[in-house]
Amino acid sequence: MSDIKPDMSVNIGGLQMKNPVTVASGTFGYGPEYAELVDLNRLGAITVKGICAEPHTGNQTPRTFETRCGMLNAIGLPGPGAKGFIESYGEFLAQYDLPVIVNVWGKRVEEYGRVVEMLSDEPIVSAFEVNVSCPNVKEGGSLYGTDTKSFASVIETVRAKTAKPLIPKLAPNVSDITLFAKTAEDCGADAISIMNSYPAMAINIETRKPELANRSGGLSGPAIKPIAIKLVWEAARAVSIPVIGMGGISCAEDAIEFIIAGASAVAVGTANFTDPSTVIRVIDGIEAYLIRHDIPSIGDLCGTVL
Amino acid sequence: MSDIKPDMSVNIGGLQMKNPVTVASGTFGYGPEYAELVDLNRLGAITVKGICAEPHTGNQTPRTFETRCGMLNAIGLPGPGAKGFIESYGEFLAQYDLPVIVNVWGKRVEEYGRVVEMLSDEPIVSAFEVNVSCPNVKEGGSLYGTDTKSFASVIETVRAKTAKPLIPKLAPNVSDITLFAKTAEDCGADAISIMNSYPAMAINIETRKPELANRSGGLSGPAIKPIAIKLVWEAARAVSIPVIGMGGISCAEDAIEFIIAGASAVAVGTANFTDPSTVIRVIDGIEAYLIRHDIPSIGDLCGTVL
Amino acid sequence: MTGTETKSCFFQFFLCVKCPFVFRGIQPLKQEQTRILEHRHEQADYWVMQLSAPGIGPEVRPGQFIGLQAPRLDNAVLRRPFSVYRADNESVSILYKVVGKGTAAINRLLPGETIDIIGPLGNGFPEATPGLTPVRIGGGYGAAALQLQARTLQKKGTVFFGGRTASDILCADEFKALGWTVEIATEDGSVGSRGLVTDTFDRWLDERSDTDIELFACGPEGMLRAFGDRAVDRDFKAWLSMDRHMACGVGACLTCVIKKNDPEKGWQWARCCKDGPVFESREIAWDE
Amino acid sequence: MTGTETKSCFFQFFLCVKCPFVFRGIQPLKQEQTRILEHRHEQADYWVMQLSAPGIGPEVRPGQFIGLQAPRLDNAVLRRPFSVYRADNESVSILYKVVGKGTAAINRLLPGETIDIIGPLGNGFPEATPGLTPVRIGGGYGAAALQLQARTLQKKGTVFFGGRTASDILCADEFKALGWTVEIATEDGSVGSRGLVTDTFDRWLDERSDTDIELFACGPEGMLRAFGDRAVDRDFKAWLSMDRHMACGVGACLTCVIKKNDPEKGWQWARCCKDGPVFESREIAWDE
Ligand SMILES: Cc1cc2nc3c(=O)[nH]c(=O)nc-3n(C[C@H](O)[C@H](O)[C@H](O)COP(=O)(O)OP(=O)(O)OC[C@H]3O[C@@H](n4cnc5c(N)ncnc54)[C@H](O)[C@@H]3O)c2cc1C
Ligand SMILES: Cc1cc2nc3c(=O)[nH]c(=O)nc-3n(C[C@H](O)[C@H](O)[C@H](O)COP(=O)(O)OP(=O)(O)OC[C@H]3O[C@@H](n4cnc5c(N)ncnc54)[C@H](O)[C@@H]3O)c2cc1C
Ligand SMILES: Cc1cc2nc3c(=O)[nH]c(=O)nc-3n(C[C@H](O)[C@H](O)[C@H](O)COP(=O)(O)O)c2cc1C
Ligand SMILES: Cc1cc2nc3c(=O)[nH]c(=O)nc-3n(C[C@H](O)[C@H](O)[C@H](O)COP(=O)(O)O)c2cc1C
Ligand code: FES
Ligand code: FES
Repeated sequence: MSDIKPDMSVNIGGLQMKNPVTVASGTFGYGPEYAELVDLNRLGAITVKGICAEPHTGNQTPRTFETRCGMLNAIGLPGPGAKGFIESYGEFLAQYDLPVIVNVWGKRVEEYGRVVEMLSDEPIVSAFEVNVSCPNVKEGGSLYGTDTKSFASVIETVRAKTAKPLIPKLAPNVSDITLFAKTAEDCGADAISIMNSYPAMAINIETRKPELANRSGGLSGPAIKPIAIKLVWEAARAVSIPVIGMGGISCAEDAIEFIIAGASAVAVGTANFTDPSTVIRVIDGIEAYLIRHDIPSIGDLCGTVL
Repeated sequence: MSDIKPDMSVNIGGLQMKNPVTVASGTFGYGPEYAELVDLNRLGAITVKGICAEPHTGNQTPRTFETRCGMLNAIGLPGPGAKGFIESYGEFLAQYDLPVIVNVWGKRVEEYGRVVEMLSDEPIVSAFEVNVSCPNVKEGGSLYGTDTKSFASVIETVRAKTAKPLIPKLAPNVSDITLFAKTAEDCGADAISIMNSYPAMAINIETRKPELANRSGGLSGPAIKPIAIKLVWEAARAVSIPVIGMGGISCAEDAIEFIIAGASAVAVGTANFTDPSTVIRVIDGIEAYLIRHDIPSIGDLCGTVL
Repeated sequence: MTGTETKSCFFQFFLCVKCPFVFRGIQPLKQEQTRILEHRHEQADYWVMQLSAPGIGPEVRPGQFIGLQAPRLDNAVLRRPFSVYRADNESVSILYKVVGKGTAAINRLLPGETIDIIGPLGNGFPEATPGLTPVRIGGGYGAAALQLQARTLQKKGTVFFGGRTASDILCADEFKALGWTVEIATEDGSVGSRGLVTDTFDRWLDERSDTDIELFACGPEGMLRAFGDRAVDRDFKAWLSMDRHMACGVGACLTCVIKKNDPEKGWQWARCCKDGPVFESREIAWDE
Repeated sequence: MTGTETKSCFFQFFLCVKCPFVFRGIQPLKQEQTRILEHRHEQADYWVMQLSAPGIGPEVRPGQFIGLQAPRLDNAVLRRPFSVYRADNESVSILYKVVGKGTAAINRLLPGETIDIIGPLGNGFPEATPGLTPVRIGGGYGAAALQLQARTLQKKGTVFFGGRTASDILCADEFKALGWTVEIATEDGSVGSRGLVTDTFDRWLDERSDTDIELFACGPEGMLRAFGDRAVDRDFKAWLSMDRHMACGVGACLTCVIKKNDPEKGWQWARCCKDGPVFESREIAWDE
């Protein structure tokens, strides 16, 4: 065991983070929501709820449903739009020592380009996570994430609009994740993030109605962690850009498992709802693990699975 | 509430079952293993562990690992081969009033043909479930399940070898399950079963070794149920052949959810390990539900999601 | 939101942005490890649980709620929201009904065991308007939030309870002890008058010379809506505490949204957990 | 398998086919809802739990185990295997160590609560051979199965316990009470002689004029293997109770397989749960 503090900082394709832990888009709002419970200055970065160019209302309710060791969501990407986001949250977020990863989406390829264009010059925006994998909007979303051609056209379009770090968020429901990881790399992405929630469904057997107004939704939480670990492991070996891993992380041990599998950084999602202190416990727990195992820097742990 | 017993019988593409409940291949052995705990005559059918033409040793250990609300397995399809199966279990199974669904697999297309050919005339064999989706054997398995051309060639090959009900078991890790469901129907399959365990992985963070000798395995159990429900729902609407639904069923309510989603029959897998009485509770619970809701026959419930 | 307006915005998202405590005054949200001090049966499926909570207890305003993590329920990922039934400098209590797996797990806990809670959540009820006659409408566990609010008032009023049967009527004695008039209606007539609480209320209102009343209600949505309609028809204010499925409880996930009337767009979403759970009846765009 | 051979087969799969009870005699497997009769601390992380089990208790043979479903652990799908430590007409007991989430959940249970078990599982130890001196080797919870077996014997023998430290040595007093000679070795010397139990055993064996002994062992794999090697070298029989991760416990899932020597193929798999857990040392094809 060493006395020196390990180096927790990571650089995710140009995005400098003081530690490898962010929050998963859509589970932490835009910043203020958890600010009274979580010291935002401790986070490696914040990833905000998905934003598209214009304001969007999202799906009808019910929007979430708890399953065994997981939950379904079909929020449907409501949001204030690019302009509304900056107006409403820009000043708030600027108060913190906190890189902001903006999760963006669009209904058509051009809309992806538009939202990135609108936000690229905003000083508060540190990086873009490109959501091509939302299972809950009929338009685009899921197609862009499961067809390499459409996927490439989205990434190329947004790449042309910004020099900031670009992080496509891959869809999990594909037979071969490495194809999408490589396509992202080839189209100039700086990193990739894996995974979005998995297309899923629950039906109330008394009413025979789906539990979500949108009928189906995305499964997240501890239930899916072993799926996410496998995807991260495969993708990380296929490309040389860094991977942000997520899916069911609820403690430091889970995060470390992702890092050993090949993730350079991780995101805490559903577990914020279970326990808002998760993200801080994950940061502290990773550091304690590095100290206990005499690992000088988090980078030395990444991808070390035997 | 009605006094008459509801009709629980189903016909799965020619396979007549007295109730819609079978067990998932690989979780119930070949029959004798649970025979002291479960009255085999109560089951709608038994689905035995995957068999290929020749004896096979399977993977090294550890072969399973428990995850949150689920488990990983990478058994690797060990088995006695077609001849060994009949020699060892034929007489035992013949004692019961129990249709036998034989789960078959091969490393190459011809091997699928061979095992079906070897078993097709055996009176004990009632139907074939064709496993094109085992995540745990390097050869074939996963490719046949995720590529419609290879998938079609397997189904056509086995179709030519038998007139008995043929039930391809689809892989879950595809972007569009309906393509595979339709291909199965087009190639003459009598039914389909959904889903096999989902490719997944777990890593021990102290040893940095994968928890399974095979590195990755298949995720099963309650964790995956919402994924399975969605796949069954989509596939059942796309084809007119019946669907056997499975994935995380651990009580009658789970089974009823699958049936409402579109499954004509269901299989209990991992839950046999949790509680060997599950399959009997599921049968009794479905019947009680039909009585409570005054539904004369199980077929009237199938696919009734609103 | 409950009455205060800053500027119109998309989803009321940035109301709390410049100063996160604008609606909370000085009371920030806290996460607290509490110990069960008391856990007792109230009636039928209803139980009362008191938790040590020196951090949260003193900050609670009536109508606020807490997000409780059901211990031992290892397959649950979501907290359960419960209105605060009692609060003091050292503790908070909830009055809850066992309805599913989370409340069943909570029900198995014994004094001395620990529970993780976050709170106080939501805006709670607005200050009662001086000069108006306080009226309270409660159904089921809705009584919990109402009686906490009644305790803070000097003025006494009338509380109407409605339910299917006697065991759905809670806190009647507590209101009586506070000096309130209690009117009860049950569908099966097992306690109070037989019929709907709206009928009892309508008769009561018809007998009054004025409608200088202010109504606070907490109960099933059908009941809230019926009273909301009366508030519009008869021209008084009705503050309704709305119940929505929640995931985060703090405004982050957009699960619990409710349609609010909007002059421009017809309606817009508000978050029940953060912008509510209490809304004035006119704010709510009821579903068709 | 333990000694009896019917015909050679793939994986020994169909041994029990024609008559499922061939190895069990008249004792079928049962699933039983048991009640905790007693739950007491033994030492360090070890606990003893007695369960009402009139169905399973009378059927148990030493060396068999039960599959226990940890109640309240709602995210677990697998039962946990435990050797039977005591059995009578009304109950079975286990002696267990808290090592992870399942055993921690079991540990929180109180007398009166119910547990679902299946059993008896596995073949247990074979009958002791008359004329041979009984020797028992135990490490950690391995002592549980051994002492149950010792209770069934008229003949007294010598038991060797090994472990890292004093708290790993269990059941020594029980063996003494049965009239056995007890030899203890701990790595830290906190009880018995300091060092490895194999050394103590080797010294003991060297002092004997003959090797007319029969050895039954239950403990960590390294220990079992060391004694298995000695059995081959010094030409006596050693029945080793093997520990493997298990899922079904009944032979259905093929999780728990272990390599057995096979004259034709070099080795073949046997299922630790159904064909074992006890194997004679010569049957086992140890990994390189
Ligand atoms: C602001 C607010 C305050 C509340 N205050 C109280 C209170 O003081 N006392 C009390 O007993 N209950 C209160 N509830 C309801 C309580 O949160 C639910 O009864 C509880 O979450 C159910 O959990 P469960 O796991 O037992 O039920 P589940 O097994 O999850 O579901 C059982 C049933 O409860 C319904 N349900 C599940 N979650 C909710 C939810 N968030 N809101 C309403 N119904 C739900 C389900 O639709 C289902 O019919 C309040 C809810 C809200 C939103
Ligand atoms: C035939 C047999 C008899 C046994 N008899 C006893 C007994 O009498 N007393 C006793 O205390 N224990 C006994 N065990 C071991 C016991 O089953 C495990 O300690 C228990 O399953 C661990 O559960 P857990 O959830 O607490 O651990 P987990 O959280 O699952 O894991 C904690 C640690 O235990 C290990 N472990 C998990 N499952 C097993 C397993 N099946 N076998 C061995 N190690 C495992 C893991 O690798 C890990 O290191 C026996 C095991 C077998 C196979
Ligand atoms: C309520 C909710 C809302 C989400 N919204 C978004 C979103 O707007 N954009 C996005 O890319 N992912 C979204 N996700 C997916 C998460 O960012 C994350 O990829 C997924 O939940 C898996 O991580 P977890 O298991 O830790 O939650 C959302 C997830 C949840 C549960
Ligand atoms: C231990 C184990 C072994 C399995 N073996 C097979 C197999 O041989 N052939 C097959 O098609 N599926 C096999 N499966 C998959 C199951 O049949 C089933 O599709 C899957 O487990 C999902 O159902 P469940 O969640 O109810 O377990 C196996 C699953 C488990 C857990
Ligand atoms: S519950 Fe998450 S926004 Fe209200
Ligand atoms: S644990 Fe299933 S075969 Fe042994």
